[in-house]
Amino acid sequence: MRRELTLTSEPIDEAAWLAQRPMPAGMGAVVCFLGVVRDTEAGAAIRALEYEAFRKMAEHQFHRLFDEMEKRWPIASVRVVHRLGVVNVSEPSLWVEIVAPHRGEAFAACQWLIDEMKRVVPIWKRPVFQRAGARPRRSRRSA
Amino acid sequence: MRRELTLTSEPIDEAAWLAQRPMPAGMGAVVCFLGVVRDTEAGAAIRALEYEAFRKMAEHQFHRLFDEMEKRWPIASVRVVHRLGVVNVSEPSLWVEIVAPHRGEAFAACQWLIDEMKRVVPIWKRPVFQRAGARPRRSRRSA
Amino acid sequence: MRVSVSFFSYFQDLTGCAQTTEALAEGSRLDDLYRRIVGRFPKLAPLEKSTLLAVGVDYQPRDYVLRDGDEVSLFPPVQGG
Amino acid sequence: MRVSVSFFSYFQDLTGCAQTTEALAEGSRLDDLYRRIVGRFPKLAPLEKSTLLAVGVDYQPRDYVLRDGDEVSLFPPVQGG
Repeated sequence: MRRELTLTSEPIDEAAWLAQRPMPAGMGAVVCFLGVVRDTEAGAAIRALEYEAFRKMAEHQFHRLFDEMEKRWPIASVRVVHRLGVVNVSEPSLWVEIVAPHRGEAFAACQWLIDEMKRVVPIWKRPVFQRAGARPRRSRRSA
Repeated sequence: MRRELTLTSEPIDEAAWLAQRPMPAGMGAVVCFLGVVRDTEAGAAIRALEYEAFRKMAEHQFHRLFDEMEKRWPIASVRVVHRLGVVNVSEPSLWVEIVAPHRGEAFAACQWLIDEMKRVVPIWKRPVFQRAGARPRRSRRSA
Repeated sequence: MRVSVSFFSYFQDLTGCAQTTEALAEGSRLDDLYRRIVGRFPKLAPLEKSTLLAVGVDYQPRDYVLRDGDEVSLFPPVQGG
Repeated sequence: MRVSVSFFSYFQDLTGCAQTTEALAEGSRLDDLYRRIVGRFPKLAPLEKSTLLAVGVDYQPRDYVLRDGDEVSLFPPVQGG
């Protein structure tokens, strides 16, 4: 299984990732997920989310999940991009792509990975509000 | 719910579709599925699949499914592209995209739509084998 | 009354045609038409259980009452995607 | 022995620091360290049930036996995606 993990403060360029997709012969299904910053958080209007990671552990935990995926499903490729730092409303914060022989395993693996990520990968977010003066705090340990 | 259905004999240009994605405020999840022609069909090596549709009914059935999706989930946009005619191995034959507030409904709707499509939308495929002389038969009623 | 009957996918190979017409008595049901078609194209008979029947652009049950000019379609299980 | 302790996300706000160190008796467990930390930073106490504890890059249970130089991290539930 090919695996590629990118934790980045740069915008996610979906088209660029798509152009580099590994697509081995015999693969019949690609499932992509894009998580986009919504304009409200717990009912309040926000301007952005600021993501912070414990990067070394986040990378390790993602690779543990990839190991587990590889055992569970016949996946050819998994690629994950997660934004860190400030991500504005309507921008993607997460991009996940699974390439597999059939759609059943591609959907199952993609959903499983996102669910598990939200359980174990040490990344946190805090809302950046629209009010003047409520500038994002500079994270002491971000990216 | 925005809906866009394209039955086409042209290659699916994922990047072009992606560039035109409708992304209303408040939407947090995009799920894309790409169905790709595999290099074997029932164990035999193939060169391509030839897709045939009863186009008028296929369009109607897709829109019935879109109606049902709209009742079941708070989806902002569904876009479907299905190839007709000859689709070579490793080329996509189907592209589906769902835009929704949360990932749960986006994944559920995307999988439901594909499952239902394979049950009711009148599109058929036949393998195009690699042997010389086994050229695809010209469908009498293909799109 | 007359109805048209279209075949799709390998049903065209089995019948040797894409479309035909049938004359039926008023009040005939879709199943009456199906029996007539299977009589004309016996190769369809073994596929009865998996055969899909539509009138216009909608699937219809076997007891659907046909009307003059209905466009009926017969085809094998669909395989899109 | 000495271990380092890092805080992430709003645990940094509650403790007022990103990192500290603790001196512990040999054979101390992760829970012993946690009690010591909560003693120093009482604002963490109400969050005990949701607090996640890692040593190095792996989660560990409360009875994990610490070693000199271990890098311990405390943080609230993760929220990626």
